[in-house]
Amino acid sequence: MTIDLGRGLVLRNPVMTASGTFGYGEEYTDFVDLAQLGGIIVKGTTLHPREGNPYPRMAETPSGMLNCVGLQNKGVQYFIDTIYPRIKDFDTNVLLNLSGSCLEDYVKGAEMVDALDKIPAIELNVSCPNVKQGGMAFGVTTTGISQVVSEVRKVYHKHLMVKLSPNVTNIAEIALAAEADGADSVSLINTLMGMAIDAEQRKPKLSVITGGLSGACVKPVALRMVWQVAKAVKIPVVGLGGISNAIDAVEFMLAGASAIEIGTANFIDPAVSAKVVWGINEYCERHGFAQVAELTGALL
Amino acid sequence: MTIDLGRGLVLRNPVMTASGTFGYGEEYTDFVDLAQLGGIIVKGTTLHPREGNPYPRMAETPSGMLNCVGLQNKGVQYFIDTIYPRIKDFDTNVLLNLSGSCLEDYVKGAEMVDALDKIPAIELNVSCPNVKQGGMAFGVTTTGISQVVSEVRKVYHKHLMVKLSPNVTNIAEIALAAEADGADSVSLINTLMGMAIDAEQRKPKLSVITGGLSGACVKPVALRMVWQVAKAVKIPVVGLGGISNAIDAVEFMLAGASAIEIGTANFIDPAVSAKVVWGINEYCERHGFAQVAELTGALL
Amino acid sequence: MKQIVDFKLVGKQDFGRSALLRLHAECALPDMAPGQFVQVRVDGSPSTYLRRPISIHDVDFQNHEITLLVQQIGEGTRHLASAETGDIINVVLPLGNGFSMPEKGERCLLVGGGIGIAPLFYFAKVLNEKGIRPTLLLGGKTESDLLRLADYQKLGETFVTTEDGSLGEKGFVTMHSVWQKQSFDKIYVCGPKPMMKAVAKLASEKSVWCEVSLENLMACGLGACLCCVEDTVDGHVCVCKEGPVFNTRRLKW
Amino acid sequence: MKQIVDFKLVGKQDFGRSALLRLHAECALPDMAPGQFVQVRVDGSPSTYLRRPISIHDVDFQNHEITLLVQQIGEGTRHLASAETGDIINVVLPLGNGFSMPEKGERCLLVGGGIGIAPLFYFAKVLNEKGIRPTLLLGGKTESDLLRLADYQKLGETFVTTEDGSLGEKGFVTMHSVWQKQSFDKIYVCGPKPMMKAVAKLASEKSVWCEVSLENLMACGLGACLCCVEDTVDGHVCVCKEGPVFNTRRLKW
Ligand SMILES: Cc1cc2nc3c(=O)[nH]c(=O)nc-3n(C[C@H](O)[C@H](O)[C@H](O)COP(=O)(O)OP(=O)(O)OC[C@H]3O[C@@H](n4cnc5c(N)ncnc54)[C@H](O)[C@@H]3O)c2cc1C
Ligand SMILES: Cc1cc2nc3c(=O)[nH]c(=O)nc-3n(C[C@H](O)[C@H](O)[C@H](O)COP(=O)(O)OP(=O)(O)OC[C@H]3O[C@@H](n4cnc5c(N)ncnc54)[C@H](O)[C@@H]3O)c2cc1C
Ligand SMILES: Cc1cc2nc3c(=O)[nH]c(=O)nc-3n(C[C@H](O)[C@H](O)[C@H](O)COP(=O)(O)O)c2cc1C
Ligand SMILES: Cc1cc2nc3c(=O)[nH]c(=O)nc-3n(C[C@H](O)[C@H](O)[C@H](O)COP(=O)(O)O)c2cc1C
Ligand code: FES
Ligand code: FES
Repeated sequence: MTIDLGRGLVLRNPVMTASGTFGYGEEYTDFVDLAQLGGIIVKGTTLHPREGNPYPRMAETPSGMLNCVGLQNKGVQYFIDTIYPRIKDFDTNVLLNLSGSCLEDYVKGAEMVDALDKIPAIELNVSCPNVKQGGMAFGVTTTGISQVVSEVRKVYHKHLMVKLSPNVTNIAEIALAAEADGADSVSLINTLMGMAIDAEQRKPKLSVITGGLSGACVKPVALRMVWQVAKAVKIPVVGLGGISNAIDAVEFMLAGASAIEIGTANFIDPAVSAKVVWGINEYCERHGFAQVAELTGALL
Repeated sequence: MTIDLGRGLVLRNPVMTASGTFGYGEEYTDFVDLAQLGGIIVKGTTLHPREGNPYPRMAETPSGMLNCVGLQNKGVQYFIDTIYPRIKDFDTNVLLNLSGSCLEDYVKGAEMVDALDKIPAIELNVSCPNVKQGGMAFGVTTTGISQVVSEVRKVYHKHLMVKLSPNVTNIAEIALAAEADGADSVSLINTLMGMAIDAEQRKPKLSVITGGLSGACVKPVALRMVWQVAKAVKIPVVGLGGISNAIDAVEFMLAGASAIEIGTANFIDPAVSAKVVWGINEYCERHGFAQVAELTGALL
Repeated sequence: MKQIVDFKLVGKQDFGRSALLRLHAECALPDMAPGQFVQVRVDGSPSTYLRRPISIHDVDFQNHEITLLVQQIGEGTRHLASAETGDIINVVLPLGNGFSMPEKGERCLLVGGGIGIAPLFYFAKVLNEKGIRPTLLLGGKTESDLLRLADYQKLGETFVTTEDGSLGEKGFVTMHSVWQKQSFDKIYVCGPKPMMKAVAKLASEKSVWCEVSLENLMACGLGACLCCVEDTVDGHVCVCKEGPVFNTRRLKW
Repeated sequence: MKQIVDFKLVGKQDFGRSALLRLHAECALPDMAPGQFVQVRVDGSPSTYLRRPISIHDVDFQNHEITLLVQQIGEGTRHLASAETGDIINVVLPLGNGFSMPEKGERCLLVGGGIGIAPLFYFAKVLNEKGIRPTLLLGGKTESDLLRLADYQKLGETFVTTEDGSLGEKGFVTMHSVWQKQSFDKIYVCGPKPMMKAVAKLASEKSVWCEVSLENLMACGLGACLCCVEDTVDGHVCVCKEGPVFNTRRLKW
């Protein structure tokens, strides 16, 4: 089932877990043997520690949820000192999701992560809708994305995956800019910006009013964007957004994804990621695909 | 419960039915007394007849559906000759949803509709994602929207409501452009562009691959956009997207909508529109609002 | 007049993959013609957001009952087939246009394939009431697909094909010997599209009038959304409103 | 070790707005401490997309059973409370950290408000097993809110307040006369946030050690999503992982 995403990032199978939904992997070891996964992408990390947004940070929506965690994390240095030693020997690819509020933070953070032997790739989060000076500013224009990708590229020598925002008019254009400026792959989608109101209280349900929508409800949008981006770029595309089972995962691969990530579904079934690995295998056998990689773009 | 949207468009109550989901109203008279509604917005109409896209045109999704009807309609002249006489005496506001593939078609269509006494308003559809040279091209840039709104404004003298596409980076910017160029109100959202794949057949579920997502699943995105636009513009905002009951409708009004439209929910409960009218009333009584219009923007 | 009715499930017969549901309403039912269908609300599950179109299998106006014959295809029909007596099932009905009524004396063949036999039951019953005894030709993959066969047989001479030969003649309905032995004035078909197309072709070769009942994917069921269209000589028309029954001459098959 | 377990509902007691659910598992249950909770999958309905956190009300390790006390608040708890014997209920457990165990001889007061009494039952039971007989102070709006009162009374001296005075002393738990008459070494509280804050304030005035069990909105329940945070002296911490039980000194109340 091996998937080679380029520049040294080789996955045992196409299934990874999405940043912000799988902690540092440790939270799920009772449910999933991490060695069965293609990779895990750890929490969104920023150069400096962040307390994130106030509570309440989530609201349930039809077939999905909103969150406004706001990148709570203890910063890159804490990650290196405290978390990295605990998780570096996981028998799977551990990717760091790197976020920032200014160009310098991205560059400095990427430089520090470059030195970590056991982190084969950064997923560059230029698409977080939940922080004011959040990366999303970079992720919604071609000039913004070019800037951050080209600067990070200069200091980061391993696999650079750029995570795209769906809150844009033309996502293929943004993906092309990332590709042109040195991304090794793109992952999409991050959350759709949404809002929820408690009509009885006449108040927004989230502390900062808007948040990011994820879960099954966003799947049709995510699938469309993966299809559009995969047609446009030559680098591998990692698909995510609402994947809840193996058939969903296969759909993303048929639409052009080389690998996939599972996010919110981990909350509903903490063992889902391993089940998706088995299910993709089963699908390949049933449909006569010798290699999982053959699924990519195999729409008839 | 009266709602005055300006330039002669006065609604008995804030509830309208969304274009493309309520036919010409006639399809629902067994279930709803149209006189109980603030208005109905009839099918997307274009200057020239359109056969629409091939079958299949719809796919169910988690808490929603995709459609790619593609503006099937018999053209403005047919509407004037055949349909208008049948529906002009409905005891409610009948709005025409006007679409086009080029500027001239919009202008010509609006001119013809201007002459129809009993049509108090056009909802200008610059946001249909399901036709190749569809209006969406106009709806996703400020220059596009300025062009079509200002040209139509020259020939159309009644209430001009502009229906916005959610498939954009910054919807407030588009709304501001529409306002600046003469829109009397904006309605949002049209469908989110999405896609569905049948993994077993390895084929897209829709004939033209992508389609428009609607239904409960899009509500969080729609609500956020209504909130953003209502903060930005001074003209009334008409909110829609996933409204399934009175509480949903109230949420849109609290977020800043002056009126609302009900779309896909009509398919699930053909009587839902009238129920929403009662439910909004009930909410107003329970919360001590003397006028429904007071709900608009009444977030605490 | 179309209505939204809360029915109570009062009787159920299981046939493995299919189930016969007898639904009772408090109030009198509106007129319903054979070939018309209903839209059933399944429940609030995310994958059954829309209603499901199901043919009217039988009606008992006196007792305010309709009967549906449902085959498990996906989540919605699975849910329906596993409803329990006493459950409330919300239904919009009646929808679409039924089969054209033949003239007295016309020889009618009703061809059903798989779950497509569902609307033919009520149709055959009404034909009998009108003094017309139809011939039935029912096909399935295997014996167990021929649901309620004894009941159909009461309504007219009934021929059967199965693909595996487990019952009746082996093969498809179009291969049945009745086509050689008898001739008909009107043919009515409901079943999988390839089967309907094959019968339509046969009918057209024999220059026999033929109606088919289509099962296009639907959202509203009311002619409002334009999702269920079939390509016809008049362009795209709504199967839910102008059909589901169409004369084959109108179709671009 | 955390597990995902399919339980079968084997016993149910209805208390109007609440229900007591007795759930049986095929396999032996993992260790569970009083104050820990479980995440229950409700069903595939769109408005119960996420699991629901529910306290462990009681455990019977020998018979592989847990008991949940569920109050109907919205769709999810309504669905749970209307589950029927034989239904399968999927549960992730055990989650979070329980109450700190007191030393022998310490005088413990367990304060519960509304459905917040749920975790105190298992806690009181374990305390009794350890030879500590706690005092219980349970509050409700009205008499019928005091569920299983006789069972609680068996586990320790039990005082009651109701807002309408229909049972015990009238008013809030913080107004009960026991506060004047007795003193305690440790206070444990679970209930609505305003009530917990009031008790915490009282405890702090009396300089008594106090733990509260929070019910922040949760998504994962595993410490992975950071949605359920409470503001503490150590910053935002996850209630599901570092709580739900917190010493009030740690909270920024
Ligand atoms: C007018 C009409 C009358 C019908 N009468 C009956 C009846 O009497 N009894 C009965 O059992 N069924 C009948 N059907 C078919 C029935 O509506 C579908 O089987 C049902 O909607 C499937 O829903 P589901 O949730 O079980 O499957 P889904 O999960 O919705 O679908 C499962 C799979 O089947 C495919 N599928 C579903 N419906 C159709 C369709 N109509 N055409 C082609 N592929 C489809 C889907 O694309 C999907 O791949 C009728 C359909 C129509 C339009
Ligand atoms: C650790 C923990 C233990 C719990 N133990 C129990 C228990 O033993 N028994 C029990 O009945 N309940 C318990 N709860 C509360 C229970 O989880 C909620 O009542 C339930 O999730 C509501 O789901 P619902 O679908 O019924 O309501 P929803 O439809 O989700 O919500 C209905 C309304 O209640 C509000 N609401 C829901 N949950 C909460 C909350 N936790 N805090 C504030 N407002 C809320 C919602 O915002 C909404 O306005 C516990 C919660 C936690 C976090
Ligand atoms: C609670 C939560 C926290 C998230 N945190 C991050 C994050 O830190 N960095 C990031 O790039 N994406 C984050 N995401 C987005 C997910 O990684 C993913 O892109 C999105 O949820 C869509 O996938 P899904 O529908 O499978 O969840 C978060 C999502 C959720 C639900
Ligand atoms: C089947 C279908 C057809 C539609 N046709 C039109 C149309 O012709 N013109 C238009 O402006 N919007 C059209 N829409 C979009 C709806 O009017 C509405 O903007 C959208 O569905 C979101 O609202 P909802 O979630 O309440 O359905 C259509 C939607 C559906 C589902
Ligand atoms: S299903 Fe909507 S028009 Fe036929
Ligand atoms: S609920 Fe996810 S961290 Fe607590």
